[in-house]
Amino acid sequence: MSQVLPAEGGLRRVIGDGQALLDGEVDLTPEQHLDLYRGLVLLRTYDERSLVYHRQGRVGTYAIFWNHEAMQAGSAFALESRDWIFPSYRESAIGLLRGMPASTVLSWWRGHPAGWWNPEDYNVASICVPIGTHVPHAVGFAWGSRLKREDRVAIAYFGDGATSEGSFHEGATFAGVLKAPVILFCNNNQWAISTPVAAQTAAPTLADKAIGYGMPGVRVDGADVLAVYEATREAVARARTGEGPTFVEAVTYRTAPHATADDPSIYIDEERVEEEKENECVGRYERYLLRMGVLTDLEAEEVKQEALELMRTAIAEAETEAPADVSLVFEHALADPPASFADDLLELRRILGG
Amino acid sequence: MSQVLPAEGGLRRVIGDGQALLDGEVDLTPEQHLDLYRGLVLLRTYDERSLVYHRQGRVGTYAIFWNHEAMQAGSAFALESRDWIFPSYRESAIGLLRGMPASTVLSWWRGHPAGWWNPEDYNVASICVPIGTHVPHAVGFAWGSRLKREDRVAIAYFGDGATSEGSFHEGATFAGVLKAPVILFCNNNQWAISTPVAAQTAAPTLADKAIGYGMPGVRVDGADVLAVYEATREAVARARTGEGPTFVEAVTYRTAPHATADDPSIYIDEERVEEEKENECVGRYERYLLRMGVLTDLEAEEVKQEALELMRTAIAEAETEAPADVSLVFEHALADPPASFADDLLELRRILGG
Amino acid sequence: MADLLLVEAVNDALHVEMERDAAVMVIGEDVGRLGGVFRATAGLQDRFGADRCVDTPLAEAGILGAAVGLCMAGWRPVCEMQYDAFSYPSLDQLINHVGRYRWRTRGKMSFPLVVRMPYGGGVRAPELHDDSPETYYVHTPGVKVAIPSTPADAKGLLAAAIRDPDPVVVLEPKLIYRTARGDVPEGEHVVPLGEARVARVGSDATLVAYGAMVPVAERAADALVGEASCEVLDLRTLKPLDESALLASAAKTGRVVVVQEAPRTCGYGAEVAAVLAEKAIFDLRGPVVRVTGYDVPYPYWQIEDAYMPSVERVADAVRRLLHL
Amino acid sequence: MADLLLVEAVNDALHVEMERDAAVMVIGEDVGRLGGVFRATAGLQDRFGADRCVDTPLAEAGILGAAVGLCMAGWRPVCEMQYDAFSYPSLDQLINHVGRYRWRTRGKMSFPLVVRMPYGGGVRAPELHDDSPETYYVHTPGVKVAIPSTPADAKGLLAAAIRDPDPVVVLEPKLIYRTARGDVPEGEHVVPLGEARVARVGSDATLVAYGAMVPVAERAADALVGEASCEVLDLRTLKPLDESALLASAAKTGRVVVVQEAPRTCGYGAEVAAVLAEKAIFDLRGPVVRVTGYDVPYPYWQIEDAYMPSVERVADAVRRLLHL
Ligand SMILES: Cc1ncc(C[n+]2csc(CCOP(=O)(O)OP(=O)(O)O)c2C)c(N)n1
Ligand SMILES: Cc1ncc(C[n+]2csc(CCOP(=O)(O)OP(=O)(O)O)c2C)c(N)n1
Ligand SMILES: [Mg+2]
Ligand SMILES: [Mg+2]
Repeated sequence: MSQVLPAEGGLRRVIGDGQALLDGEVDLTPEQHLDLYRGLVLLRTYDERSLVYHRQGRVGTYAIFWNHEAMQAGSAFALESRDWIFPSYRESAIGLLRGMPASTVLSWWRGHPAGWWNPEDYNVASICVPIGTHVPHAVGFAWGSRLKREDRVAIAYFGDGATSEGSFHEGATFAGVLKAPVILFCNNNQWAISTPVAAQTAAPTLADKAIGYGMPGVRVDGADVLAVYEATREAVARARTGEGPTFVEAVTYRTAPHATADDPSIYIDEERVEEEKENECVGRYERYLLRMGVLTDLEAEEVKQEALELMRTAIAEAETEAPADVSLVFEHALADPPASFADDLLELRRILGG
Repeated sequence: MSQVLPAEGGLRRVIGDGQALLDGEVDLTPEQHLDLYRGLVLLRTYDERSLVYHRQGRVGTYAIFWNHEAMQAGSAFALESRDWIFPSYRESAIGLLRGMPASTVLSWWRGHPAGWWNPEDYNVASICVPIGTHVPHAVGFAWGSRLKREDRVAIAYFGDGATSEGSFHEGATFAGVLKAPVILFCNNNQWAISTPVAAQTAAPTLADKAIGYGMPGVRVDGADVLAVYEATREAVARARTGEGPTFVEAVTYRTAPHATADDPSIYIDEERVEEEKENECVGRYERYLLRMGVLTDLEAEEVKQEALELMRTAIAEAETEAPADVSLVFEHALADPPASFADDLLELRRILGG
Repeated sequence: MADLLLVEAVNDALHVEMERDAAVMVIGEDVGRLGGVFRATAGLQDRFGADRCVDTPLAEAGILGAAVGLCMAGWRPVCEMQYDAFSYPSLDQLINHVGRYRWRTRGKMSFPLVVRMPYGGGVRAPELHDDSPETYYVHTPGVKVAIPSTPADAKGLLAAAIRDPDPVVVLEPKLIYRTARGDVPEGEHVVPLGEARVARVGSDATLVAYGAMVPVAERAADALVGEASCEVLDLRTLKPLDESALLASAAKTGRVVVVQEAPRTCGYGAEVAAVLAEKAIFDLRGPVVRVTGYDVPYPYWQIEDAYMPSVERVADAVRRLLHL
Repeated sequence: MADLLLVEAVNDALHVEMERDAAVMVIGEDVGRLGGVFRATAGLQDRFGADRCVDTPLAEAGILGAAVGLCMAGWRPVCEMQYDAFSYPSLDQLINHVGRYRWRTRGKMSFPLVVRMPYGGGVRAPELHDDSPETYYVHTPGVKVAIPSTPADAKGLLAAAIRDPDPVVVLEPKLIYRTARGDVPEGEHVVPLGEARVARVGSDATLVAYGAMVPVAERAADALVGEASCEVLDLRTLKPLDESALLASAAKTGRVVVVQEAPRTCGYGAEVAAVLAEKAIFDLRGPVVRVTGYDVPYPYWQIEDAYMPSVERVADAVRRLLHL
């Protein structure tokens, strides 16, 4: 039996603070809890190592997702592996939860073709860079799957800023009308680069947008992995039973720069950042599991070491990828490329060779 | 003192049916009522004559607005002449309420350059053909006026279908955030060509979309010119006092084809059409005014004859416009056209002349 | 063989292809119950059901974006854009996703979608029902572009587009939807993408055209009989261009006039001229002349004929070329 | 004179023009508090207030659509699109409204807006931060397009764009934002639209380029010293094209190589080649060679240098031309 609690600002919450704020619970076995914890730690480790690698010049520009892990791992945990994930750049490493090698994601950020995967291998679509434009993809996929009587749900991840884009609106409109089995998962980290959510929309909350698409909107504490899991689980259940889409607004606060190139000191509230860091999502879940007796300090340490080891191997793998051949410039754009591509490549090789 | 009554489906209503359904009232003098009535009849006459002219081959494709007159005249009546109107093709003749010659609008539908006006002459923007794309224009105008401390409100007219477009969404989002003094006036005639509003959105009502933009949404009986007036008046008052935008959903039912080229018999509910025709907006207001003793049958007849006369003159004027010269192909695109345009024109004249 | 109008041939292609392949579906504004504002999709919903011929919300980026997802779910969506100028809200999806998604999957996933729309001017319509947007499509990597000028090609190119593993944009010349009439093979009929058609053989000059400009070029060739023998090359596919057909004709005649309705600058005629300037320069006996729409907003319809390339303008260009 | 980086020159132009004309305002994503992701608008909000340098919602069609309305209210909005490929959602507003609205008012109202954005590749960025979208803009009637290649021109062309009564799109080569450095006149500085710049005088071949390809052409010219004397023509404005400068140089050298980062088909190089094929055919001693990006999605950044026109490719094209 699950026990979801209301939190400040009407956000759903499960995890307490071990003191006055009581813990709720969700219907997960200890093994499932540990699985979820492992996912959370894996993402955290990916993110922290990536930042180090970036500083070392081993990966390029990188979009940090520190303290977004609970939103990603919690929601993905509510899916079956046959369900499809449509990530934005903020969820670049979400494929790790589906068995994608970390070296693949590292390669993406390294600008190496090994970073581009076949979505069908993991049921994870390509990383979407232009804001909000993958929302209609997820909706079309979910709709198309239902038309084929295939029991597959789709989830699209996007930020608070994305809700201003026309493509979000059109995708959500389609989802509502077509009753597509899709979850529109909004990571409301309250910033779109330097633009605060208050300058993004006058809507009281982002979840209030849901009614305009004829779907329920729920708000959840985005740093509470269990509350995220629980809200997504409900949404998935609705989707599977043909009740259509759900808009999930997971609220957190961006504690890191937008991406490695960004300097938030110009615009962000540093005190608030410090507060949020105190209460960051991995530690919060870890302390919960410790309180529940599901996890020991030793196990936690083991999980972290495993993840670190995985990242060490991954970066080594990514770095030993053979350099991409220039022929790749001409490959994969078309199933049946025109003859001119071969000519162009020949010419290019002649010139580069000479 | 106004008395606005709730109507079926929560629509605001003022005009009764002279029987069980009681009349409300709005704060207008008899002269104002007559003015409003004249506007209504003018639009009706424009529309009915246009259809005839179309059948006679004197105007081209034409978007009929029969039974939409109350929405247009009622809302425009709540504006000052300094306020700007941003019409869609459905409001092509709304400039008539601002003193625009009917021949201008007829010329537009005749594809003659005389149909293109200077918006500043009437504070009526150009007719917008691509759905929903003028919503950001109205918002930008309203915002820009406020920044210049000019007391000008803008109103954008669009249909139920338009609310699905990204440009509507982005415009509305801007309006909310910028607290632009704008009225987003939705003519919900329940059809976008052959697509019923139920296939357009899963939102319970279109007005429910308003909260997603942080603005109030009101629903009003679109065939009740006084209810439309009253709702718009309130919205205008909010706009003027800096409270920002309002979404007005005026509900009616399209009783005519989408445009002259359309055959709705394939898709529409003919019975419902007949019902709506019974209760069409001009007759409804006329009977109200007769009941109130503000109008006599004779006066009504006079108003109609005047409008007919105006249309007779207008079509004659439009038809005696000198044929457009081909030089107009090259004019007005740029303030400072490139030399090549003159060469192109010269060549064209040579060829056409020969 | 059936004697069909161009728009009927489009409708026929959709029927045949949907019958042949249960993965083909049609989506767009008013394509279902109404059968499209030009009736191009008439009968499909009755025949194949409302799940395979779908009236969508009024949202072009939504239509094309959903089509990307439909491809990922195994469908082959044929998207109708109601008119040329109303396809622009979908350009973002086209450029940033449709043309790149196969590449993004390193060739592992296909996006066999079609975008089809009535395009072009001359139809006495209100503003923005007249655009020739082919440049926006042709310039975009990862998508192919076809434009038929005859009923048989309208059927055959659309069928090829539907069967193609890659995204194809098919622009249908609405001006001749109901004036171009001709024999159309019954049942399955495919015109391979990338093959131009010599619409008329000639030796003095080549008129390169596509869509509604093909009949204009043909009539210009008629008008020039006695003065010049004109070859008319109907490109049929703009991307990939049938370069060998173009170069062969240019080599033969040495004089080329390209006709296009779209505004001149960076129009498709520029591409044709550039290919010739790069690969046929020593064959050319004179300039490559472009007869095009002008670099202005498409005009008021009472004077639209002055904007559209006319038989007279094309013939004049040929005469100028001959007398150089 | 001040010694500035190209992006600093942009910033300088905005300061000077906003100071000069109180109707100029800047709108876009992150342009205010942050000063833009490239710092091109840094300092403007502090100097001119949050009403004249506005952080908008994340919605490009909204930005450009609102700008149309702002013009109607008497403003001269300068819209920043954060990156090239993120400008595509605004193409609909650009094509259907920005380029047509003056015409629609029969020339009575002006739409003096500017769209500026960092564009182009070579910057080792994630996908879709590398596009060269000039064709989409150049082909659209009613808008002008400028692309600077030096700090002085970045300031002067932007100033001209802001003062122009018509809409102007200014594409700023982000690759050289912080590598192109040079003297920039202080205070008001205007480089008229429509005038090309001979970046280097030569006699054997003309290299036509713009934006970040100008330094590439210049380095190719350097590499060819002794083999060929190359003229480098920096177009600066793509629309309107400075045709007389182009034709004069082609007449002089008889050999033209056009360089463009964008995909080849219907790229701006095609327009240059078409103008030459039409108006300079008898001056040309050989083919017009296009050195361009390829007709593929912009590649993974580890191999992007193979996609971008390089000094070697440009030099090779000149050598081929000379030995024909
Ligand atoms: C269409 C588009 N416009 C602009 C950008 C540039 N950009 C990248 S991230 C970003 C902010 C996104 O904010 P939000 O949606 O809240 O997501 P978050 O980054 O906070 O996860 C912007 C403007 C883009 N990628 N795509
Ligand atoms: C962007 C765009 N897409 C498609 C069209 C074609 N079209 C013209 S009217 C119309 C239906 C509009 O319905 P609605 O918004 O309800 O307005 P109404 O016509 O009912 O007043 C459509 C699809 C268009 N004009 N613009
Ligand atoms: Mg955010
Ligand atoms: Mg409607």
